[in-house]
Amino acid sequence: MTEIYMDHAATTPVRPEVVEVMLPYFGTEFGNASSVYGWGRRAHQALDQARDTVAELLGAASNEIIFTSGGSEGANLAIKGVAWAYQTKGKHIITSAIEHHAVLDTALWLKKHGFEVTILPVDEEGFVSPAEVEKALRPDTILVSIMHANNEVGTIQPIAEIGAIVRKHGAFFHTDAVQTAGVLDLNVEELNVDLLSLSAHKFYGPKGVGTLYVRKGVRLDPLIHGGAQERRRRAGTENVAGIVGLAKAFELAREERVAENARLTKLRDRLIEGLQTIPSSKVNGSLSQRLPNNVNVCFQYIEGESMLLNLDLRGIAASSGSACTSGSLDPSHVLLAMGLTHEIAHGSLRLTLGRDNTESDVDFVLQEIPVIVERLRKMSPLYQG
Amino acid sequence: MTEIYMDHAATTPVRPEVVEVMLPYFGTEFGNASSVYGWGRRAHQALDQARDTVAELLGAASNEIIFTSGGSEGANLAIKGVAWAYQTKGKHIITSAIEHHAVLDTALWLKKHGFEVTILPVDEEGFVSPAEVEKALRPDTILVSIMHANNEVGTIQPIAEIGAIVRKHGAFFHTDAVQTAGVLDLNVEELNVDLLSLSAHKFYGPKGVGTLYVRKGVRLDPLIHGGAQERRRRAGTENVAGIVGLAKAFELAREERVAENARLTKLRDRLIEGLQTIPSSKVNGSLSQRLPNNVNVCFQYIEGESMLLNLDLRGIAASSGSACTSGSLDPSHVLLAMGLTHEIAHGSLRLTLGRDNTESDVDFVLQEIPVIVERLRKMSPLYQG
Amino acid sequence: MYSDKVMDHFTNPRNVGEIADADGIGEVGNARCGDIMKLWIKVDGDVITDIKFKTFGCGAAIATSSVITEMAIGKSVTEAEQITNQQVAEELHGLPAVKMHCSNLAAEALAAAIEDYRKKAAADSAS
Amino acid sequence: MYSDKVMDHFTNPRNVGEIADADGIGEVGNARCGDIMKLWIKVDGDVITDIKFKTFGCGAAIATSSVITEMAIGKSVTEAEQITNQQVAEELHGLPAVKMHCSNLAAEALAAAIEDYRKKAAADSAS
Ligand SMILES: Cc1ncc(COP(=O)(O)O)c(C=O)c1O
Ligand SMILES: Cc1ncc(COP(=O)(O)O)c(C=O)c1O
Repeated sequence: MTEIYMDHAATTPVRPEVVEVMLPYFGTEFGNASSVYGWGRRAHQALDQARDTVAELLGAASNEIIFTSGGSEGANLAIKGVAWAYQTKGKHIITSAIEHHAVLDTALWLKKHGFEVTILPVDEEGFVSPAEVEKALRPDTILVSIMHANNEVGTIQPIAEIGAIVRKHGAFFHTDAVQTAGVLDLNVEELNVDLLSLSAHKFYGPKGVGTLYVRKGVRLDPLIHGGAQERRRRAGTENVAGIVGLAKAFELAREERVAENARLTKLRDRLIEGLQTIPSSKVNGSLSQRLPNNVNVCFQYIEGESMLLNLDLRGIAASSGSACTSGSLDPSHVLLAMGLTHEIAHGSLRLTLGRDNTESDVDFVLQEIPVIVERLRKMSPLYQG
Repeated sequence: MTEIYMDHAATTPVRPEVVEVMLPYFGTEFGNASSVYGWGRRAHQALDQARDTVAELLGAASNEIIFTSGGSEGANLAIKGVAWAYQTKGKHIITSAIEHHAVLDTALWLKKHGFEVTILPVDEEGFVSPAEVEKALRPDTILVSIMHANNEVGTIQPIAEIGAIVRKHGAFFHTDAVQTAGVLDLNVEELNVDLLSLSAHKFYGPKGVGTLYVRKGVRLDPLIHGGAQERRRRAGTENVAGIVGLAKAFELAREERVAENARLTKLRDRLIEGLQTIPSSKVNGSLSQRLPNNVNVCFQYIEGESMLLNLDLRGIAASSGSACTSGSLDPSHVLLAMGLTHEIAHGSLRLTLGRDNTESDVDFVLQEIPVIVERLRKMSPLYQG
Repeated sequence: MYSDKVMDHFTNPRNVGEIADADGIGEVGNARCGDIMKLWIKVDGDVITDIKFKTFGCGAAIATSSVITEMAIGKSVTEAEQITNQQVAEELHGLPAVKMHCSNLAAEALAAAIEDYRKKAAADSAS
Repeated sequence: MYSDKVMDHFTNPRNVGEIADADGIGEVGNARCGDIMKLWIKVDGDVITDIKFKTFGCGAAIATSSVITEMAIGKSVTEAEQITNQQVAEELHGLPAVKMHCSNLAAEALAAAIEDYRKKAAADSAS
């Protein structure tokens, strides 16, 4: 059976070119980047170079780059770091209802610790309104965190516009760019952001490594205290192989971005068009401001996991809501925030395309899904077909 | 020039057998362990197996194992996690003056947040006294954190004895076992610990991955909030390759431990004996309760970094104090806590042996060091030789 | 994640459908939780002679519905009533922990169908 | 981490030693910080004709001591006095940021030696 992977928003394979640049740092160049001798200096140089690469790709300075263990740590460091560092200035934080749990749960934890959190609603396409952000801003607002593009429905937020408003009001602005890094152009100046987090495994780099951009002048309490690494903002022996891999993967993604996005957009639209022909189906998220690889559809009367299992039996890997929370039985908080009912939200399917997907993959998926939907609907007590 | 690496306490190369088991998880088996389809299930199985292996090696249950991004995160999660979860029960924490900064700085940060911290002194060999621990324990003590073996001087603490005392008083006990994992027998029952942290890159595994053991029943606030991974105690897409590598490296180290320790102890003692013949030198740390690979000596009248540079010029990689803090100019806080003067503490040299070191390496080092010491002393205004 | 037996019942669910002239109908769960089960039973004497189900829900929900139809058929209603969710899970060689509570409603659906049957039977004999 | 020029001066330090009949001696730093420099100068007319140093300290401390001896020799004391720590660092093609403050004491040591020379000279001419 051919296997078709259409869950690139969950994770991606590491590109062979990336593995190749990582390998020396497991073996001969294994030094601790903090050490003064040859092995240490060479590891340090590799870090410096990776840092320069990432900084340049973000339009940032090298000393504004912190390497982390991934997107979740990045969001936690950004939000808790600013919150603890500026708590005497204010204790109000603004975020949105469709954030990844790495942002939402962090904000809610801070709430337990005396911070005030405003969670902004979104419209039916998943957009946060810049005007709502402006209304929510208060003199004691220290941080606003709005994701760049949503991991479930692919809606791309007007980050630059929101950033300009936040700046005007003197708060800091973090964006979770885990889904856009390597896909969209990320320039921290143009985006008007003060903090930006990303994760290598979403763009064909290794798992367990990410980056937090922190604008010069923004203070952070470390999340991980200890050694003097990362200019004292993130302790721990640096994951040199992982960091070198992140930089390489980011570089490759950004080189190929424009052509690859055009290709993916075509496949995406073909998928969306095909799935829309299924009765009682609904495409979620914006059609115009959307990640080039994201398809999210609800099929009424059926439940997501049973659809995924059937797809898996046909060799198709997809997701229903966020992979991170698939241990939970709640339907996607993102779809609920967009106004879907529980019943319909339970029937969501996310297909996210990637480098390995072809037109014939799309056609195979378009052939299989209607059969599965039909089969499950026949079993469903809700369906009066 | 042959290069001799004698800084295995700072980091170690990843063993080829370990790299080999990691590689598939970059490539074909790249799935997100939270996903329901084949790739995801296979990644999840790999995690389960790694978790079982690590649990067994620690004498723990699999659901007591949390995978982290390394030793620093482990210590931060253990200490902040328990502190935040039990702050209503008490706000007193006990640790020692010779802990790694990942422990010390975490405790000091909590102090800024309303916790009380007692930092116990050590004797001239670097031992924490169990009686002092008992004296320091109060009804509101929630956590005691004492390292298993010190990373600079190699002194091994009486952890089991301290653990029994801590338990009697109803507090939790964390040990930083970063330097002992893979070297000593780590059985959480025998050690009487409730939390134990370790880091793969210290035992020939990859950088950027570690483990925190948390005894069943001990609650933790997560350090990294977000997805449901690691039973909601550590969010973030799991670093499957790294975790599989950690388990393999841990397994190999424990298999070879006894024979390798005997070999290293001989080399270590040969080194210590040879270095003691240099006038005005002093071996730091305990001679009886000592890591089998650790040598730490102070040479009076000279400064550590200039010694390291000279050793590096002769192809020998060593350290002076902790590699993590070599960005700092302060002498080792460990040696100062053991009663050494600033002047003497500045002249410390740490040589830590490993799998790749041979007797002829030791002999070469013993031939070079006296020459370097002599040379630097001749330049020193403190030396009246 | 699921046992082979769960996957077997999920892939080839037994007794899917409705019974037009059912003697008892049970429905449990709600769409909010993501699981709804509906069971139809036909009773002859005291014995369940036919049983059908429809389920909106995850793999575990479908498999538990399917397997309980096999477990109940041929049993007296009193015996069938005593089937527990735990037994259903065991019959499927176990379920993932996260699925034990929410998606394992089949025994309750069957109990509801039997209760419905009893009510109807009482009403019939009363009339 | 260190420039080639630092490493050159560290590996082959110029003018190590003491001057028995020095005209001025300067000592700065302390062992607590990990850096002590001692400089001896010989002055003829107003010109530094010989200079020697001894240093307890890191690579940067040794290299800065060494290079300042080369910079000072042949200069008048007034000129030599004007050498700054910044110039010493530049002469070495830069120093790591962390080393700029603590280990770059050579200019101060030289200034101290010149001050000592001036004091002695004043005492001599007064006597
Ligand atoms: C005793 C001890 N604890 C903690 C750490 C921190 O481990 P890591 O660098 O993997 O975060 C180290 C090593 O750096 C160590 O030696
Ligand atoms: C939008 C978003 N933010 C954060 C994360 C967390 O990233 P990681 O799993 O690398 O910690 C993810 C993916 O899981 C994501 O999609």
